[in-house]
Amino acid sequence: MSTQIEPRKVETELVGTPAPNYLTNGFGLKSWLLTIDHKRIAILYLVSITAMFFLGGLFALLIRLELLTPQGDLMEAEMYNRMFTMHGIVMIFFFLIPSVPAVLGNFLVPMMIGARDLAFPRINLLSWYIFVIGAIITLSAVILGGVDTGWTFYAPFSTTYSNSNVALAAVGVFITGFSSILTGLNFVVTIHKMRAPGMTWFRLPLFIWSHYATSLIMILGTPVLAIAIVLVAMDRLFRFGIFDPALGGDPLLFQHLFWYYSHPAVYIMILPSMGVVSELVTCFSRKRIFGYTFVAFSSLAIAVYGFLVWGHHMFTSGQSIYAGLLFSVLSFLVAIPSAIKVFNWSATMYKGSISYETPMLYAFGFIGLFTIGGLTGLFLAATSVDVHVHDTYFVVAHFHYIMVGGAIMGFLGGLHFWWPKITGRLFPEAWGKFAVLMVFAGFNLTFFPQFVLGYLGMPRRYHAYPDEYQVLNVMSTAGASILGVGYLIPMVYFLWSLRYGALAGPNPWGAKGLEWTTPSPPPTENFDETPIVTEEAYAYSKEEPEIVGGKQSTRASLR
Amino acid sequence: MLENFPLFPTQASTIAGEVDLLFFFLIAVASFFTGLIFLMVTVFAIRYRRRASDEIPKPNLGSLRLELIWTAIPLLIAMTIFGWSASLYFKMARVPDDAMDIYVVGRQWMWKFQHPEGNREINDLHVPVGRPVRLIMTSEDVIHSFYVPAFRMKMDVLPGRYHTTWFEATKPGRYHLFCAEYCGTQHSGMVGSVIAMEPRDYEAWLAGDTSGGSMAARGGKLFNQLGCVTCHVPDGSGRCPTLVGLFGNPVQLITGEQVVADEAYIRESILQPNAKIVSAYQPIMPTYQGQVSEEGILQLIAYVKSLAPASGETPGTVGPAQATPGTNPASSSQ
Amino acid sequence: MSEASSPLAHHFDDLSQQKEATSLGMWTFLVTEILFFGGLFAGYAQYRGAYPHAFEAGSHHLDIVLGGINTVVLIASSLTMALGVHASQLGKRKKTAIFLLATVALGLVFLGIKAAEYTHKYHEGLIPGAGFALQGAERQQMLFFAFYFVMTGLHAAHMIIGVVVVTIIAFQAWRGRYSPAYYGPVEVTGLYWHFVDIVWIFLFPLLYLLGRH
Amino acid sequence: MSEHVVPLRIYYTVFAALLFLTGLTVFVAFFDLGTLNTIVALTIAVIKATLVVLFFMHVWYSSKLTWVFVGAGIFWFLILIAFLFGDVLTRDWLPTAVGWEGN
Repeated sequence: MSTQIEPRKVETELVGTPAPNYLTNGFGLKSWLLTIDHKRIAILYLVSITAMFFLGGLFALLIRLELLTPQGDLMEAEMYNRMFTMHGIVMIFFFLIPSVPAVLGNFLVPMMIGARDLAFPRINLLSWYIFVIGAIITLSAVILGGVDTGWTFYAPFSTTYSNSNVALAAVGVFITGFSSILTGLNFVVTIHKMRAPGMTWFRLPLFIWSHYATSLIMILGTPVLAIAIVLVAMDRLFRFGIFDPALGGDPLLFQHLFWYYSHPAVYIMILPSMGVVSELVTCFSRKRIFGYTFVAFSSLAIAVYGFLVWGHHMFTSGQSIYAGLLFSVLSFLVAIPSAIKVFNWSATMYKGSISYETPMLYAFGFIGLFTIGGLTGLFLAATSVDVHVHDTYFVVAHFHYIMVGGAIMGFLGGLHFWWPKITGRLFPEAWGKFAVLMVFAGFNLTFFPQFVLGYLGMPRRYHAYPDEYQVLNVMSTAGASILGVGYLIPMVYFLWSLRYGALAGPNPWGAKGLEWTTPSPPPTENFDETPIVTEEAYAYSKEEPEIVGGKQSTRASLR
Repeated sequence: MLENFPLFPTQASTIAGEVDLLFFFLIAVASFFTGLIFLMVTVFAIRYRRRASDEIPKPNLGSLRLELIWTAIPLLIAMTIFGWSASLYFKMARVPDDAMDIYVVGRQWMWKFQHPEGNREINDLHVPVGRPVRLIMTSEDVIHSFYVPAFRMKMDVLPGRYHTTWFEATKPGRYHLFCAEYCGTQHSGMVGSVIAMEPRDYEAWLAGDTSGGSMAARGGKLFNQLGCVTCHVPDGSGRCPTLVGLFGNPVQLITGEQVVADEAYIRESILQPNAKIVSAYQPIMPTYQGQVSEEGILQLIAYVKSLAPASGETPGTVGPAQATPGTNPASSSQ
Repeated sequence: MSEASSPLAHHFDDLSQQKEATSLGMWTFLVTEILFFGGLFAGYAQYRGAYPHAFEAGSHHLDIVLGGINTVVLIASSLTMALGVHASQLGKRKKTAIFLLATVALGLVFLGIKAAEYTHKYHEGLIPGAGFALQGAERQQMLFFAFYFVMTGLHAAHMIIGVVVVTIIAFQAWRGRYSPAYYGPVEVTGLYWHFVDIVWIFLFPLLYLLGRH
Repeated sequence: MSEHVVPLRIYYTVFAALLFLTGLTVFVAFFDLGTLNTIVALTIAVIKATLVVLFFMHVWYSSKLTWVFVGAGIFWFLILIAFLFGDVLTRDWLPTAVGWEGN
């Protein structure tokens, strides 16, 4: 199936003048803003989501500073409400959802499966432009006075009672949703139709499996959020009264439509990072993943089950008791695939040869913090405990453990792991390790006290609180400042490494995977000729695999 | 800052202890698995650290037995937690029948309470210890959420609907009342307290200020003021169905359906009269949307409740007595 | 999807891979459209179940004849689009363009009738919002009209996009851009058009045929 | 989708069937069948939609993958409907206290 492309002459690599690669293939603004090369689009995304991450982080720091004192005297209530709303919107829609898929996914999905580019390169660029337009519109809502409905836009507050620019923010989020849809569409078609010869489904790296599952969620979930946002905008701009209780409108309909997308959205945020961690754990243990098919199918299971559980966000909202119990039992089931993944990662390290480079430290951090995040999810799935802890800081701590402890740790681990491939430069290892420890310490100091605050009953989104909660809030704010600095350090040494970093060879970590067979940074069309895949993923050793834990796995052909 | 620094909420209601028990079980499960994973990762990371830079470990294959083990055990634990939490949840949802009613109206940034005896309070709610209290709650504008951490209970308060929840205080004292669903600028200001008192003190407090008479009395005044009495004549001779003995009993509609006349039915009939029309009657009732406040509707409902038939014979409105199988005779509201 | 010169895009191995990818891409997009409209249908179904009386009264205000004509117009446009794709498969350049232009014409007829209905509703004051004519107990019909305008409005928006795209494809077919080996864009536009027709196939009975007895 | 060229007569028969079904659904709407009206209207609409999908959109002749994609779209829509109505229809069922007989 692969036509022969005449092999390019590779000039001898003179020191200082790198072989022609995708970064040197055209300079100037036009070559970046009109590129259809998936690698350059990945870098465009990297720049834009980093900017959004630090903006969201700024809002977070302001919130934490406000909560230092019980009376909440740093800013007025309106300002605080706008702060946490924008923190939510910017962090979720403009950082967490695009981060791993749009940066690492865009860069690596074609390379890992041996393709020259995504199926629809121009739609890929369109997806970035839609992201930027959505960001501009949403941020213009901030400049014009902000939006104070929380990132959840609950009706009837968002439709009738809020007097902030909800419609503008709604349009911004609506547009950004399509950027995520188009990315998902691109990945699904690419993974189905453009795998290199020999790259069967069970030889795919687990990074690809997790991005395939993420793309399913992006495609099947995002449209329902889009329509929910359209209905809010209609209600607000034209008084259609769809969610107007006086007419008989049902605010719970909005919550159903909203959470139908927004719960699977948390799996959009965590699944790609799980893919990254699978790559990191296998590379730095120099071993094949333990139970490949189980880890691969658990990604799909999370994507599918993820759509059956959204009601656990509405246990106390007046949703029927019987529907609540149904969502509760399904929410317990959705925790099982995550548990399988964590156990398999740990088992991969068994009898491995583990090295502690920075990406692996991020993987350790991910496994630890994601486990705590996942297990506290069981508290929220149990209806009777959720009645007490719903909408309190217990929930805030839970989802930050998964988002910040899981998704961002995974993103940073992946960024460090593939940075040499993306830029051809190595980052300073010592600073990298220091940053991980700082992030880990700052994170735990910020969010663990919030579990205690939550069970004590401090509600979310409060800018003033009773005095007895102050000590825990002060600890959390202290942690937030350490976390903030911890995130700045990688930004600094990544930029530094662009100029002064050591030149990275094609495979600085000795990892397996088609992307490591190309020079770094890779040429524009990735491979001189389409690679033929003969072995399964992460085949670090050629010896016969021994059997672990007795009975031979039924999938003997797993080899 | 350090003198009042609790780490665990007080237990002041009957179900608080049971919820905390399930909470501790969950903490035990969570810390066990976190410890297990932490131990596994640390031990493997140290024991199998890379000794030589070109060291390639012997590969090992996945094992179905292990996979089944760490699927079945988490599943088993998850289902036990679910069973326990579901039974407790039913107990929280089922209102004991000897509960006393209190009507709650949430509006942007205050809680308004009405006791059937007539007492009206804002943000502070006096309740007796040792008696189940049923809260019938609605909102005048956006979604709020009635949350008392010490009682481990929380229920959202939706505009246009009645939500029912209950608690039974066990320890006298003053407990925080929060609004837990974001409701606008002063969301964090919409706080109050629930004051649990010994029954004797509660009775004394109750007798204190019944200025305007009981809710049913006020409802009766409103019933006349709004002109309802012209059609809803007690002996059924008016152009509209009589309301005597209506509450809690089934009503036959022109569509052939049958519904139970609970608070929600009465409220809907006041605000959207054409939604459910009683059989053998014309849809001539005007809407009172905007002419009567939420408190007014609650007072009218209390009045209708008080119109129980004097001798307890079958109620005036036509319609078979037993409830249709489909809809449970809903206790007091949706 | 490809440069003007050779139809094969640089990153595809051959034309059949490109064709399959294009079709799969459009089908994935149509899945997002199913769920986009699905959210609306779910809301409509809940409210109709809760307020059947108000929805039937609202439906009586709609003109069933115009709705019926529109349904027939759209089904006919689906036929002409299918024949257009058929013609492009056989490489008949002129026939493809003619059929596609027929589809565009029928689409414009549909939009014309829709515009007439909307202006009629405007004069009757049935546009939901501040100017909604019905008051008192009848006001609940505003929910029906809210869903009517959002659903048919969204459908009309998709029609407009469809008309524009089909016109472009018809023009390119006229210039001989497509051949039996490369007719992906024609077929993909056909898939989109048929989907928009299917949405109307569901909208017509759900909005126009309520309580007509 | 496929290289398969669909014979014209199939298009015309499907077109005729769609017109007939449209007429049928309008005709049936004028009879009072109670809740059956909605069911009949929806069944006819589903039949019409299936005809368009299978023949006009060539799904009948295309790969299993396309069937899976179409099926997934419909199934996820049904998930939304099922769980939404799972809540809406049972929202009024409260576990009544034992021995409830009016206030």
